[in-house]
Amino acid sequence: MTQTPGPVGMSREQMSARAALDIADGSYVNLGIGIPEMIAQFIPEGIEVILHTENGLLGMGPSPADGDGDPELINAGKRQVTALPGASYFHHADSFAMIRGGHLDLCVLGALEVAANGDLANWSTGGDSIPAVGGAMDLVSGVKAVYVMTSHCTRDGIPKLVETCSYPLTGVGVVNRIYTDLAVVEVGPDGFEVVDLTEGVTFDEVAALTASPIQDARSARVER
Amino acid sequence: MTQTPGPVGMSREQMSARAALDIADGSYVNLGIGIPEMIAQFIPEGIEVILHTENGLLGMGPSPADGDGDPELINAGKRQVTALPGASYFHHADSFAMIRGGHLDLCVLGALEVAANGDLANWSTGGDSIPAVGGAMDLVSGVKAVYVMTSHCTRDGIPKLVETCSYPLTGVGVVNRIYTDLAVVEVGPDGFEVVDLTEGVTFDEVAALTASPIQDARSARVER
Amino acid sequence: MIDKRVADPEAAVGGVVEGATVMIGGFGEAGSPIELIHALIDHGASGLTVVNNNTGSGEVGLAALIRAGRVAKMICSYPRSANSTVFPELYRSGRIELELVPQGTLAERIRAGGAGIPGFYTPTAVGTELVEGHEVREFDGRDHVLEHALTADLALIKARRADWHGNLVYNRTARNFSPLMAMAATTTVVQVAEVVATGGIDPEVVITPGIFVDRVVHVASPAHESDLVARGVTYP
Amino acid sequence: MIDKRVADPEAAVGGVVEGATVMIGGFGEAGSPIELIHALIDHGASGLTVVNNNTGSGEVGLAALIRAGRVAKMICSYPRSANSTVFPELYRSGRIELELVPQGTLAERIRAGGAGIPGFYTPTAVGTELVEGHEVREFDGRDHVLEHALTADLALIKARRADWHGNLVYNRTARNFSPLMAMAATTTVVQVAEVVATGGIDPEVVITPGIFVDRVVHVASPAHESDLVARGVTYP
Repeated sequence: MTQTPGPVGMSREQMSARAALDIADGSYVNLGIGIPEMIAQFIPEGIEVILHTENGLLGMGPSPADGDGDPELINAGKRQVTALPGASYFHHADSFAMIRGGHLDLCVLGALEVAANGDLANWSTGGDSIPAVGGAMDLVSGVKAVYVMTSHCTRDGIPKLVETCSYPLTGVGVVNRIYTDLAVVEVGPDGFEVVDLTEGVTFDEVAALTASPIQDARSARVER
Repeated sequence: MTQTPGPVGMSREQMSARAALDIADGSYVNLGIGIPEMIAQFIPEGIEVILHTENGLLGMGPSPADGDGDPELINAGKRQVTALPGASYFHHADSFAMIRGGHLDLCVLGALEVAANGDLANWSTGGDSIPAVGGAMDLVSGVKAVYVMTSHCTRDGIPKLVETCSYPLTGVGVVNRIYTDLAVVEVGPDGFEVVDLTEGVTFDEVAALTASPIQDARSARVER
Repeated sequence: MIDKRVADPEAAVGGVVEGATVMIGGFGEAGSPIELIHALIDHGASGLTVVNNNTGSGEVGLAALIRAGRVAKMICSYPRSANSTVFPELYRSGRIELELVPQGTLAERIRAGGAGIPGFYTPTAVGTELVEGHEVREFDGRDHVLEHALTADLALIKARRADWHGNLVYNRTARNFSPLMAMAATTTVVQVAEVVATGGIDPEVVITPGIFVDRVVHVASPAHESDLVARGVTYP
Repeated sequence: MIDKRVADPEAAVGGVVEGATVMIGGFGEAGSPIELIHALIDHGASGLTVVNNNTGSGEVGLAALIRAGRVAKMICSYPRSANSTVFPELYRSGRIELELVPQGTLAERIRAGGAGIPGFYTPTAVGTELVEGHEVREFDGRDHVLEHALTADLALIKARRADWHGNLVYNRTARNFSPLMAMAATTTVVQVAEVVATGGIDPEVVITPGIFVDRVVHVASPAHESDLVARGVTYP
């Protein structure tokens, strides 16, 4: 594959900080394993967000100081975490009752592909990899709002925002919004809509790197 | 209606004591509201039986001493009780998971009628009474063994052990054994079988007061 | 900062609308949120569908709500009471509807509503008149009936202690249906005898996590229904 | 007197038969009953169907059981591991079967098995290849799939503390699947770091009531899987 030179997008930290800006005070949120976890570090001062981890903890805090961890206090990515004041532990059926029952306000997940109708593929690249799904299908079917955080294209420059997913689906029509290194994209009734652009990136550049029609909907949005 | 003079049966206390003899050590048991509750007082020394009450307590103890009660520590009959060492509280879904999931060894319930195939009617006399079922249908469908404790006949001398129930059913083919004032009756594959008689009562007397064929199966039973 | 406390029961029940479905915690008087029910009576909403195991006692709490004519339909397992004629009289005269549900099925339907499970199969009540018309399906050679989830607009419950996040612990058998109803209602209101700062409840012993709770109101000395009934109190 | 204590892990796993279905608690290493799994390896039963969220790490615990060839089939949500090649190698060579289940559906199927609910409908995974062939049914205008209960012959779980009746409390996120598995298995065996006399656990904080527990074994200082893996330990 050839590397296509493209616009310079945000770093993972910048993407996380950008996504963190849109999380409402008092929200109950599940952050997916990997880059979405990073959002927790960028919640603005004065905003209280309660983090849920599907392995049985509400009120998840940051990683413990070295040597202070408990191998039985971990997050869904199996990394050691802490519990904040107001936390609670519960078993898996209760944890997924929160998810499936629509009690969580938001989850942010990674993606292999997102389609213009909101289909998400993020659990399997097919082929002979070992299939593993975890809680992703539960999250996308149950949480009130599903955001995706992902690079706009693969390392090989292939667009991840597509007309139809080619990888096995995680959920059908489930994604509400996508935070990429280049733009913030809503999944609207007519497909992708850019609602915010990374500084220095143009709408046309984003459109060129999106494998489905995309609208410029920035006018509908208050400038920040 | 006319009162038929009949054999002299056991008192409620005697019936309770008789039923208590057959409860295995270490059993988890639900005793129905009313007379079956009385069984708890007659569990023989050295036998530990854990009582379940469907409103959320395992390890139920006797009524509290006067003035020691808590109106929020009650049994299914809404009477104040106590909690023994080793007790646990839980919500209704967990309580009925114990029942429906087959975790209780035994329940003992009252009856309006029991049919020869094990059908039980104990929740409604039909007509214009206010219908109320409580947990009876859950208990008979889920508990491993369902015993009934009842007078052999109504106050008017009408047999309660019948060919087919005339009252609305609580459960179909659910009763395993019946403790009456006159006899202990198993519900076998071919219908009722007397396995024990109250002292001074004859098999023929019991058969005459049973509105369905009944076998004498006492020989199959070890004398006590 | 998350703080779900509201000033009083009146504020706690604000916003309930005509014809709403209201789940009310409690088994008999254990766990019955009397002060919240009385606030609901004062509020005035009618045409309610109420989910509770029973129909109240005397002329306070749930029985008073029914007596005030606010309840169009009860969903419960045991509408009889040794000391209340409120429900029976309305029922016999056809002025209140009853959906009678076996107690365990009622609990499981509420849990299902809170857990995003729209329907499930149960062996309970198969072959009885309570499940006439229900779909019957065989699993492992045994008949089961299909039951549907129950949800509500509002849940009124009572707990022993809450923190500002709405984490709850209960008192003994007053727990009963309340943790399930908290999950199944759009808005869950809890009255508690004690409010502690967030962090004041051990995360290992929380029974209802705050995510299921919307409003917390402090009722320091809740009435006991049996006391009120014994003293002949009626509400309002 | 009820006393469910047994002498050691060997006694605790006694009676498991060839081809049994075994639920094993834990999410990653949190709550993994390593000493019981090692006793199961020593016991020798094979052809097992194992239910666990994962497939273990390194060559201890669940990964060691799989590596020893005892597991015919895994039912789990996430069989990949950053530090184990045991499952992938057997899977790629067709020597172990995999039933991949979304994590929440897995939890709910186990709970259903314990609660006497043979089947339920869920929106999870609708339209994905994981539910191909499942019955689809619409509730409130949305598609749902039918899922079936999971039960087991044996559950091996780990808790923090037990009394002689088998009442259990857990440690933080080590709780995960264990309370559900305790309900769903014919025989439930728990290893605990601490055993107290009956009455030594507050009835309000019991997570798994003793009715769901058959055998309690004291393992005072359970190994941590990550420690064993870091030290390159293999079992046996």
